[in-house]
Amino acid sequence: MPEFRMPSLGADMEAGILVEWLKKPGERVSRGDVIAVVETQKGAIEIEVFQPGTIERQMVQPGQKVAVGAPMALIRGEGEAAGAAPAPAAPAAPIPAPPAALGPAAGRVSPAARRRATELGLDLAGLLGSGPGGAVGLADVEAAAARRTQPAAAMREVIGAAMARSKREIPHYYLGHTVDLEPALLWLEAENLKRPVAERMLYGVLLLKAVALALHEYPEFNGVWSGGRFQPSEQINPGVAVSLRQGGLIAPSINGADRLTLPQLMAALRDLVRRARVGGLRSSELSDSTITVTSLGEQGSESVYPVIYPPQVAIVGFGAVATRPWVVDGAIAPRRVIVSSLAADHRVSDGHRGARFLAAITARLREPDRL
Amino acid sequence: MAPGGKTHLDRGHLLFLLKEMLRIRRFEERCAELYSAGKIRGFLHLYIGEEANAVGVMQAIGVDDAVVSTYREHGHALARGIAARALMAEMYGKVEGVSRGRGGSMHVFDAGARFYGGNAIVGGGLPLAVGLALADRMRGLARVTVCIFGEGAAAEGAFHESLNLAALWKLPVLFVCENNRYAMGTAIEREQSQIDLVRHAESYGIKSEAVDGMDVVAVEVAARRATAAVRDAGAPYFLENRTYRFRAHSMYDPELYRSKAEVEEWKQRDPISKLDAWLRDAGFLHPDDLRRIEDEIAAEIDDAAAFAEAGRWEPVEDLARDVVAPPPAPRRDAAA
Amino acid sequence: MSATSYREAVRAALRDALARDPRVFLMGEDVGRYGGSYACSKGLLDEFGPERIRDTPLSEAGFVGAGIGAALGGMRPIVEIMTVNFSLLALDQIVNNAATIRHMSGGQFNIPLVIRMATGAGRQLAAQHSHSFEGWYAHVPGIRVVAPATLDDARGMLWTAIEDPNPVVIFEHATLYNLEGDLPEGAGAVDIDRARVRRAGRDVSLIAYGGSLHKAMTAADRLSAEGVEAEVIDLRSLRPIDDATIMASVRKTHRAVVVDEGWRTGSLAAEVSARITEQAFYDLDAPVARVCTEEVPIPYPKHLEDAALPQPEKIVTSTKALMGSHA
Amino acid sequence: MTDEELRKAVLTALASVAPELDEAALAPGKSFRDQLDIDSMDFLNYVIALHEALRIEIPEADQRHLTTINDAVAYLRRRLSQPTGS
Repeated sequence: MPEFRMPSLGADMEAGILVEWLKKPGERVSRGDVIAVVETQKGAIEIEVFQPGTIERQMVQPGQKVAVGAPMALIRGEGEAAGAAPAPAAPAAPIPAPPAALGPAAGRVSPAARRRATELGLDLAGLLGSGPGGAVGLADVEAAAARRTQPAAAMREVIGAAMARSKREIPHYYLGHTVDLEPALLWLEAENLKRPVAERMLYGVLLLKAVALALHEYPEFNGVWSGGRFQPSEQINPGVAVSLRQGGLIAPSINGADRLTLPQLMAALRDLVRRARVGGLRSSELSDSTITVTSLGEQGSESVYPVIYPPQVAIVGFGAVATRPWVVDGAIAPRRVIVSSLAADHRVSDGHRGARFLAAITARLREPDRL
Repeated sequence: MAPGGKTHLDRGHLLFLLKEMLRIRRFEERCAELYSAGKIRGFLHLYIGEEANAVGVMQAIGVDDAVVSTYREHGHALARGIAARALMAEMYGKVEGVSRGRGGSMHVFDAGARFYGGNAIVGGGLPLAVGLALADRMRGLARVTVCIFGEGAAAEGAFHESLNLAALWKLPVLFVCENNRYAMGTAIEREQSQIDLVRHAESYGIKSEAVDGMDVVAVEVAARRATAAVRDAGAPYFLENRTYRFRAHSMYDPELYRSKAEVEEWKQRDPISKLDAWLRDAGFLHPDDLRRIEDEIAAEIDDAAAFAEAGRWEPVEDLARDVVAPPPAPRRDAAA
Repeated sequence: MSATSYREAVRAALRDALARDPRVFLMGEDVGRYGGSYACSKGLLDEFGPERIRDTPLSEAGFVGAGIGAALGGMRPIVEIMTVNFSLLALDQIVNNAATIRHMSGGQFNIPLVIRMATGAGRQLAAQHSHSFEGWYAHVPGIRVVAPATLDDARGMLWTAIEDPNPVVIFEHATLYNLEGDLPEGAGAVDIDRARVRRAGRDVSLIAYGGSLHKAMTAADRLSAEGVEAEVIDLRSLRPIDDATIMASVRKTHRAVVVDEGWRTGSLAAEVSARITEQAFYDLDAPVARVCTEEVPIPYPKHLEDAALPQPEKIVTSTKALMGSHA
Repeated sequence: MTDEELRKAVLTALASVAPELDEAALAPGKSFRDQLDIDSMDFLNYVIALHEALRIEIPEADQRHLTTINDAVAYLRRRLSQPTGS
């Protein structure tokens, strides 16, 4: 009988703490159903099941810390007989011990930490310990409390770990390209005039769509480095770097962005940004990205030199829209331009292909009505 | 009667000695009864048979002198003048006891009587006596410290250390070894290579003599001689009082270590019977006198028992009282 | 201020006490002609004479008991036992007499006696001359036990102890006699009740006394270099133990390492640790750690003796283990 | 609607994108885009929130009138006093 296992929700995730089950034993689940909520360093994340069937038995209880890959539930497939699992006494079976890999101190909390958590009304279940032997200590509680009001602290650790790994392992190369955005912006302004306020679009959507479409021609930038080799992705799932109000950033993906219309993409982006900022992202949205798009133009930076988010192999950046003298049809004219940039993994591609990929994005932006 | 000096064997004094010994005997007999009734608990070491020693020795010292005794000290305390009431209340463990009930039978202390225990570690009192005498010497006080212990103590290191110190420093200590022949259940022949204990003391250069501890007059005479010598020479003196206890080491023991015949033989030398007979023979004691003495003693002991019975128990809240004395005055803080 | 040593501070305290109170006298083995086994009383015989600087035979039970008797008799004796190792021969007098007489006499008699003794290991004196039995004495109600670890305390604790109506046992760690430093000209009596914060810190409380204090201070310096700020508490008084100072520190740092030259089992460190768990459990962020002497009679070779005793490195290691991933 | 009610509406719309907003610390005459680190997505959501709360259409060209509390109150007062264009 297939097991539902703790998914890996990020390259640096080792374990998660089950917050709650959203499906009960006996309930039918379809592929993509949210089955549980798991607390990670990034926050509470809904995790999906990819195995259609009926939940036969839950193997971990809320509050328990579960290592990535450890079984969490048994799911009886279609047509599979109930009770096929070799566990007739399952309901009476004791709660399985946490995986040994978590060490003897897993679940231990110092007295001071326990008291402080009570004072702060903090749930200890979600905490990872940094005290002696991995016990949860006062500092862990204080940090968690600070994260609650300022999630940046934990996220900073996660970002730091991922970026350090990226810089350590991925041989980056960088390219930049200035794009005449005037046609696209004019088209967008005209379009927005026709649209009620709730349906207006931001130019970022055009950029995102242009990247997604360009990837059709340059698949070596869309996929993940895994098992010592590049694994291209059929789906085009650009992750969108969203800065969080309290600091930090998260890059949830918009799956199949190349197949969405601009209004659909805008709606998806709005929804994603909102959920990223209030919490409530789905696990697949954090782990499915095949490339990342980042834009720092709002802050006025002209160009971005981004760092690839492993295990992806490329990231496209956009700077600020700036009005510059530009030669149009042999004459100098003021035009709104934007600098696009690419950081890509040299193990997978070369600058030559990278430059052509950027040029393809530029070409798409010249014809906004075809986006 | 004045301390030290000669013994005046007039009728009044002899009747007094008799009465003192009888007081101790009757007091302890009552103690045994009260112990059996559960009123007195803990260890109770009776002095019955040895009364001549306490009574005789106490005649030789004055109120300024000090007494350091052992856990078999009821006789010493009574003969020293500690009230039967306060002593009995101590046996009961009542607040009115001479040691506020904190000591019980084995730990009678009385500042007014300069009575320094009631020391229940065999040999433990000897160094204290040396120190008390040292203090007197350093303070220029012409006082004697009487240190009473049993022959069992003579096997302890503290005995030898103390005799050596007292002799070395010429301290005014009268060591009185009440040799009742048994260190608990071990006969002196089985625990001493030299059973003539006087010779131990003499080896330290201490003037020493043995005396019949079953004869109150002999003890008094010897004790007066000894204290006079201590005062004159400013040096210790050692008396070995050869005596016998008629009862068990503590309240009850099977007495496997000695024969009934031996006990009976010693009882023939009961110091009270002996003095009683002598006084009758001499025409000093009329049967009415003895009845009157017994009546007075019985009344005193009844009164003591009633007093103890009516006494108060220390409130448990005062448990930690008198563990340490409060410091004298606020101290300067080192950090200041 | 003037430069002096721990030994000289002890001597100054003795001289001061002898000069101030005619009831005070010093008694012990080789305190007079020899000048004291650790030379603390050197010169005092000439100054105060043989009555008040009194050499004794090797009779620990005898002269300690005599000290108790003299205290009962109105004097203020200072009894020097050469070392804690020999104090075992006087243990009966200290425990059964000095500690009990006030209580079992119903408060009638005080024993204003001071007993001084050298303690501790660290000088390759092997198993019979390297004991640390401070904890044994601190176990006993009815006596006070102090451990001067600094020049100030060596100078100032004695007079306060003499004024105290109770028996006070002063432990002088033998490795401290050569400790040098400055002492204010007017240095005098100090309290013998309270612990003292010798170094302030926020991350962990190192609780030590006597000779171990200096090891704890060294460890604190090393920890500081690694970013861990240790607070060092000098217990000073081993009975009574100043709970308030200890708990205030632990409530601040949330971690404690107790350093004690006694053996771990049944040690004074065990007592301090137990008090912390009794009184500050909910403030603890890590288990209380102890750095004690290994459970072995102290061996003669230096490397083995060093290995047996608490050392700054061991204190550092134990402390870092408590810090988890914060150190 | 009174100016105070309008001000409340603006702040409520703003709080929907910047929940940590501290009214006291906000300068009413200065652009809150910088003060609150509002990006274009936030701003769009803020405008949509105003639109939904007050049921008025806000042309894109008018969005520049909504970047300070004072401007926004003035703009909305104007807009609400006109007959709606829709």
